[in-house]
Amino acid sequence: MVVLNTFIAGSACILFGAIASLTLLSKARNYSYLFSSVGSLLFLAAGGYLLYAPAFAGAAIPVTSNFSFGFSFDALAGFFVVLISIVSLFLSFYSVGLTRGIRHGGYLSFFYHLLLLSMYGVVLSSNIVTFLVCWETMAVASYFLIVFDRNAEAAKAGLFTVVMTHIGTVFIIALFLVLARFTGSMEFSAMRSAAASIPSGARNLIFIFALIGFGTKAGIIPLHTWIPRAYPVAPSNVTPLMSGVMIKTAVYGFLRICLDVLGPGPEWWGILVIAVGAASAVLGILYAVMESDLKVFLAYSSVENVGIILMGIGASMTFRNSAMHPLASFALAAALFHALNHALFKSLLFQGAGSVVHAAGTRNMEQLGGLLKNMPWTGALFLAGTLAITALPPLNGFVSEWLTYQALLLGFKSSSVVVKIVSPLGGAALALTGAIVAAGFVKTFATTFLGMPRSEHAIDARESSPWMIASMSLLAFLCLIFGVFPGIPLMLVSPAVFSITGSSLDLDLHGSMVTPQATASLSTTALALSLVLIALAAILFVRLAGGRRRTVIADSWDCGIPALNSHMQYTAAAFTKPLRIIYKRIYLPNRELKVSYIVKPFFVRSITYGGEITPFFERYVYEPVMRGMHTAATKIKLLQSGSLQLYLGYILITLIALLIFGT
Amino acid sequence: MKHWLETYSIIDFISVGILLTAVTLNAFKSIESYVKAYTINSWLLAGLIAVVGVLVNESHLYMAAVLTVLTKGVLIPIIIWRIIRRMRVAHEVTPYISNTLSLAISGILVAVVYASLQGGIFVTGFSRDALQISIAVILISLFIMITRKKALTMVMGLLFMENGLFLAGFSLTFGMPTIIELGVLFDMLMGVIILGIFAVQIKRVFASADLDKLTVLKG
Amino acid sequence: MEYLQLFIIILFSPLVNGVIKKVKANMQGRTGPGVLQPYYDLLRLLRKDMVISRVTSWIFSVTPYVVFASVTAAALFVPVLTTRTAFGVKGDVIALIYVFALGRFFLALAGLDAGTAFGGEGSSREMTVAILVEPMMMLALFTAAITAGSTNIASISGAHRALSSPSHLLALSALVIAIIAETGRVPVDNPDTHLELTMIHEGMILEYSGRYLALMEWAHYIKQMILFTVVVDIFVPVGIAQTAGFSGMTVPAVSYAVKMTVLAVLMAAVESTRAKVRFFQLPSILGGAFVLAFLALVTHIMMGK
Amino acid sequence: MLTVLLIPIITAVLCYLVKSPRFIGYVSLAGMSVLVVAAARLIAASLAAPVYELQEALFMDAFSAYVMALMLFYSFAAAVYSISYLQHEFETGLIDIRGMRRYYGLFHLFVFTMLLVVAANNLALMWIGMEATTIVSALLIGLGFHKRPLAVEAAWKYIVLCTVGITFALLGTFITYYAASSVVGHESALNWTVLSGIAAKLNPGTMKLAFIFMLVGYGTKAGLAPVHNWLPDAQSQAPSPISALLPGWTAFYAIMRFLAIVSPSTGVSFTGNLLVIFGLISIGIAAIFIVVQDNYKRLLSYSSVEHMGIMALGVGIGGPLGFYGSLLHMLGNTFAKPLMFFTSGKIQARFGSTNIANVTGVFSSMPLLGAMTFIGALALAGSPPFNIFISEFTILKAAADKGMWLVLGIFLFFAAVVFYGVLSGFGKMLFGDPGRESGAGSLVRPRIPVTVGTVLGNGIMIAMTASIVVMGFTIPQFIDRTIRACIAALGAN
Repeated sequence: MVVLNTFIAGSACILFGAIASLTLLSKARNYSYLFSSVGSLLFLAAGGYLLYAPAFAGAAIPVTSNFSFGFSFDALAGFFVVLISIVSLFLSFYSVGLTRGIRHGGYLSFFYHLLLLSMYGVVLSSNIVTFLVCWETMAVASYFLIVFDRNAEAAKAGLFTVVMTHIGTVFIIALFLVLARFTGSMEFSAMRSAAASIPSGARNLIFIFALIGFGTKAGIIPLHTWIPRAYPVAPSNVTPLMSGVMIKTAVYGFLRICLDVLGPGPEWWGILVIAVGAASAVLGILYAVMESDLKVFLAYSSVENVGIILMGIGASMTFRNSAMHPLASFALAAALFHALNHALFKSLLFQGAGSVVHAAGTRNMEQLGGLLKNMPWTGALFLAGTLAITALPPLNGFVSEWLTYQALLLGFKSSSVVVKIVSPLGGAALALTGAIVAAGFVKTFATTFLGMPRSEHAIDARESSPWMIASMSLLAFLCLIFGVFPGIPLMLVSPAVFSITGSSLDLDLHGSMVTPQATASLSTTALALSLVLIALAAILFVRLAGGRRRTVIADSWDCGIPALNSHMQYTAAAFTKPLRIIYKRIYLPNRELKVSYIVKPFFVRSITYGGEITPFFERYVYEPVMRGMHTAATKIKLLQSGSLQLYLGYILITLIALLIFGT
Repeated sequence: MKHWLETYSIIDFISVGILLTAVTLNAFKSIESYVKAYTINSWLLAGLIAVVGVLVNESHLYMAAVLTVLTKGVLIPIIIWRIIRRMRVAHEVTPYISNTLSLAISGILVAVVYASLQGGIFVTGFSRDALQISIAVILISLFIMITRKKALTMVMGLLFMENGLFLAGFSLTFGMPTIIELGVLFDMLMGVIILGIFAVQIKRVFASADLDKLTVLKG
Repeated sequence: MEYLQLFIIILFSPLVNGVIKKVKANMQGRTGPGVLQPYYDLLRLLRKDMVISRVTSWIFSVTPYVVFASVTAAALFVPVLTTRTAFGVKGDVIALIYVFALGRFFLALAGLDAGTAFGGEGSSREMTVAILVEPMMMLALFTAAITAGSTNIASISGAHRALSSPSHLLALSALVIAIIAETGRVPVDNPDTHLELTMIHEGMILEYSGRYLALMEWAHYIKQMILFTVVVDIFVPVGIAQTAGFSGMTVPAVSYAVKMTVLAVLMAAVESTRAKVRFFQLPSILGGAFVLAFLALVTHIMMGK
Repeated sequence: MLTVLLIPIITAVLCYLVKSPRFIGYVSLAGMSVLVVAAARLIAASLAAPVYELQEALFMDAFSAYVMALMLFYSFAAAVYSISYLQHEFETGLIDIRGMRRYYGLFHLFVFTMLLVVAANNLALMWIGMEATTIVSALLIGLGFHKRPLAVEAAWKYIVLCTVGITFALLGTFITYYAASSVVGHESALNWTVLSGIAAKLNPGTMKLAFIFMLVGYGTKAGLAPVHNWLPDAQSQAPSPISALLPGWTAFYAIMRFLAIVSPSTGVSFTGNLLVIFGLISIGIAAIFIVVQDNYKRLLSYSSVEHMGIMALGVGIGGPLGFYGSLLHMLGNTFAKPLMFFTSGKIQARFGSTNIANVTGVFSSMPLLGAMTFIGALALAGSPPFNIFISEFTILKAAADKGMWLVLGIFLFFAAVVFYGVLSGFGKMLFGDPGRESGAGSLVRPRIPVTVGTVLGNGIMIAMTASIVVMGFTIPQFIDRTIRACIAALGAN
């Protein structure tokens, strides 16, 4: 079994990396990441092979006589292995550059490797115990990584994250147990064959629990609250892994349980998933756009992208319910493709953001600006990521979002009126999302990289190391390739889709993509080519028609006030002010204006403006629950009042109760 | 003699006596009267053991009776007296609730025990009520411990509980193998001594024998 | 013929704008410049020197080309006279909107690149308007697409002839409002003003001059014409040819010219009879349009056509 | 078996005779090592076949062997850890040589009493051992009265509550004896070996009564809520090595033994339901107190209550899977809980406080200790990939297989609450800014002199941590076999 051995060799490489991170000289610890790059390469090769090889299971390693660890290898797992590997491959280069000379670098590298290995474990596990162990290892490793910066904010964020995701895990455990009870097995493969025997109530319960459990990890609204806390404080070489890959393992889990094991479900499953996806996409990006923290912004944007992925999955579920399998395959392909794309461009963006934070020492965009001059490469590559995530043609994000639109639109083929109305509305939500994403990324890129530097931080920033630029360049290159030649990524997607729906992906790729039943066609290759040619033609035309002309470099137009400075620039907060006003029902903004006068009311000394939006779910859902819990617990604490007599009383009462009810 | 004992169900009489001495604790106000009641209670218990010995004709029970008298009837009361003197405590036992209520609840406890042990339990031996009475004694002693403030009343309550326990042990099963009985007795003696030591320590460390002060550890 | 469609749009788009301006002037009782004035303007700008702010980066210089290329590329898959498209470029309404978004994205970046408040203001408002318009436009187009069973513009125009149902009327109304907003016309934006506090599109291109400005303006004309074309393609596809080649193009050409003129007059009428509204009243207008589009969809599904 | 029981007594005497504060710890360790070696053979023998001694007064089968092995493990670990712990106490003047002699003497007596409990065949003998553990450990808790008044309070509550509890257990024993003697006569009617043979013939009504008293009695000693109240006080005030030995497995061992005798006559559902109820109450109460706990030692002891509850729950759910889970849980706790008390002892020594708010940044100032503490905390919180998760999952699976969804839901809910509570407590201590909030002196790494004692102490802690991690992935074959042998011995197949 060459494949199996490749997997083992890959895992061994990553393990070596973990060991090396603790044993290498502290100056050379950043090179321990190279182990993970070799490991990722091996995993990439083996994962790619899995896509086109028959599924097989590895040997089970007994934990106790009741459970065993086991790994199984099929196309769905293969796809996610490839997804993880691509990101981690490049990320390991990035990490080499980023973590040079960093304090506690060994610790960082160790848990990085552990996180990576556990993610591979999750997607390859063949039974529920293995899955849970890998799943929680992943959570624990990410906890250690989040608290890497030794400060109270990180500690809080770490705790919040690990608790939130653990609550999700509790739901996963519950659904696994229900599954195991009714199928009589703990192996996913056996569960799949026995899935028909599960009563419908239990099926619904499993579905809901899966949505909550995996949704917590994926960050669907309103279970997303940990994401904007955890990502910003995690080290910059970890955030890409968490955002690009870790939340995809949640998507994997959901697919494995709800689509693979359970199979087709009632209509409302798909509709609910579309609705949840749409809500996550719109609200996620609405919250993102208000952020002036570079990493928090990207974190919320992950929430949004998970929403888009879920919309595709939901569409696939509705099609499967009405036995329209080719359409189900198509919608699922859109979702998986978007998952892959998101992994690419989001890790590119987080790497770029990491480089900026590394160079400038602040995450606050309001203190950045003009970085494109100091960090030309990082800036250009960040722009590439920005274009991809904004789904602008001809990059990869556009293709997968286009497919998602088509998948949603194909909902009109459904026989159900609800699906017919919900699907196009999902499409409208996607359009809304796309427009807000554009606004958000214009704001972020422009505030960070364009205009004048807003603080010393931005003035002093310097270009990142070649390792980091190399990693980002490769990712940006892939974003472009996957967009211009979508046939390549779809080759990775289609076997995974087939393994779930059992119906091959009906997507004509000759010359242009044609959706099932020829409802639409798109050729990004030709589009890209024509964009380039037209631009060239325009340059040529302008030269010919205008002749050679002078270009004068001067100050920006300043309305006659001399010395335009960086304080007069449009800020990120100002940029999104219209949205804050338009969507005030959602943001519930608080506005604070302090004016101090020299001579009231004519001469103003200073104006301080503070505006913040209300984090709705935290304020009105999480905090009351937590407060209630603490209040109740504090009241119950009186039971242990310190009085020995009271304790003796408990014994007496217990005994009497047992005597009365027990005998 | 055996016949006489059986005819007049002397065991029942003695066990009811034990119950009554336990119930009277509810009415007593001073720690000295507790010790006195305990002494009577222990002698009654020893008597009961002796009676059982006669009935089943087991010689080791006589020894058990003698041991009981020696430890519970003589040794422990002496130890307690000494502790009382060393601690120089106020003699009131300062209950949390009034004596009347205390008595009433004790009555309820006895009723609960009788009610819950009605069905299902097949009682043989010389007394139909020995088990019920012993459980009642144990619960009443526990109740005394709960409602009195002083450290020493705790010790007294525990001692009464043990007597109730022995009542059950001897009236139901006519005692255990001697070595076991010795072990149990020894253990209990040790326990009481150590409790006494702690009671003295509490008085010394907290400058009070009231258990109200011992509520620092909580939550 | 299909190869020529691109050039029809590129070449005639300034003319459409000229017509609108002329009609508007007439309606307002002015003589106004000639319909060819936009061509003169472009030519004049191309021949001027440029002044570029020292704050700007390469984004500023790239943007005019990106904007021009993106809108022009869209012209490749929009049927003008015939439903055949050139060079194998395939795209649909969704691609169209996203290709436009590419241009808008760079435009907004360029607006912020010079570090002035006006550019930022323009970018901010432009993106906000896009947020309000895009879902509504998408929903309106979906209604048409569902009727035709396709999102390809050519298929939609091939599938049905003229306004055939109430849902289409609703969708059309929504789409017209969307186009007013997209092309930056009253009541959403005023293309003729440079008053700081009200401008949107002009704010973003405030720093541009010379050939860059020429490209920007031209791109804007092209975008406007493409949007007009899409409307007539989808809702009044009368006279459009289904074949390639030059034979039989007279009818399509004439009908197209008529349709363009009518739309231009309509635009001018709207602009002349409406006042520009306050920016924060836009959500209610565009929200109303969204409701129209939604009604269109529901009507379509409920009525089955 | 008698030799094994004698060794700790001899060690206790030897320790009491040693006058040097430097060597006394090693004498104790030597005695402990001899004990472990001697007991290892006994344990191996009893795993193969039941061993009897002293006219069947002493008896060991697989289950006793298993529990004895676990007890020896944590006692050994505590003996090792005590060396450095007491050295530190001695150097800081918290204890004198008299106190040390008393400590080690009592420590080994404590070990003896624990071993007596598992080696006894006779119920009453076992009870004697149990009462003796209470007395000895109360003295260990209250050691050094003058300097620690709170220890007196804790010891007092401990001894009163446990004595009361254990009195009920004796009543239960009497009732059992009564029920058995009516079947087999008075001879040897108190021996496990006899009782388990006639278990099905006993009067169910009587046995129900016996079980109730037994459960309340030994439940008090084991720390099952709602009669657990002594445990947080005692464990937070006792010296750390002693906290690690409390409440130990003695009482739970007794409950398991009784279960095997009672359930054949009363039916599994009676005993099972009672244990499930006790288990759930324990888990729930512990979870609530963990969430609002501001003292980390108390937090740990509530975690003990929780884990006792989980074990009771597993046994209550029953079936081979439930028993397996509980027994495995016992093993997991044998490593995790003492480890946590050891590390928190070190943290306490360093920060001089058991208040969570006064401790911060442990991970930065003491990385190794921080790592071990956190692994222990995660294990106690029931998180994979650590050993306790495996056993908890086994119990959950047992519940699911029996369709006990309500039980499952309550357990999962409170387990999540516990997870939150434990991690929020220890997260605050371990991570975050070192030094800034913890007052003077903590920024500087304390100069702890490296002695043999500290090396040994750290060594045993590392070994325990390693076991926690390794057994999160695989349980060694022999342990698996042993547990299954235990299940067979308890008749739960």
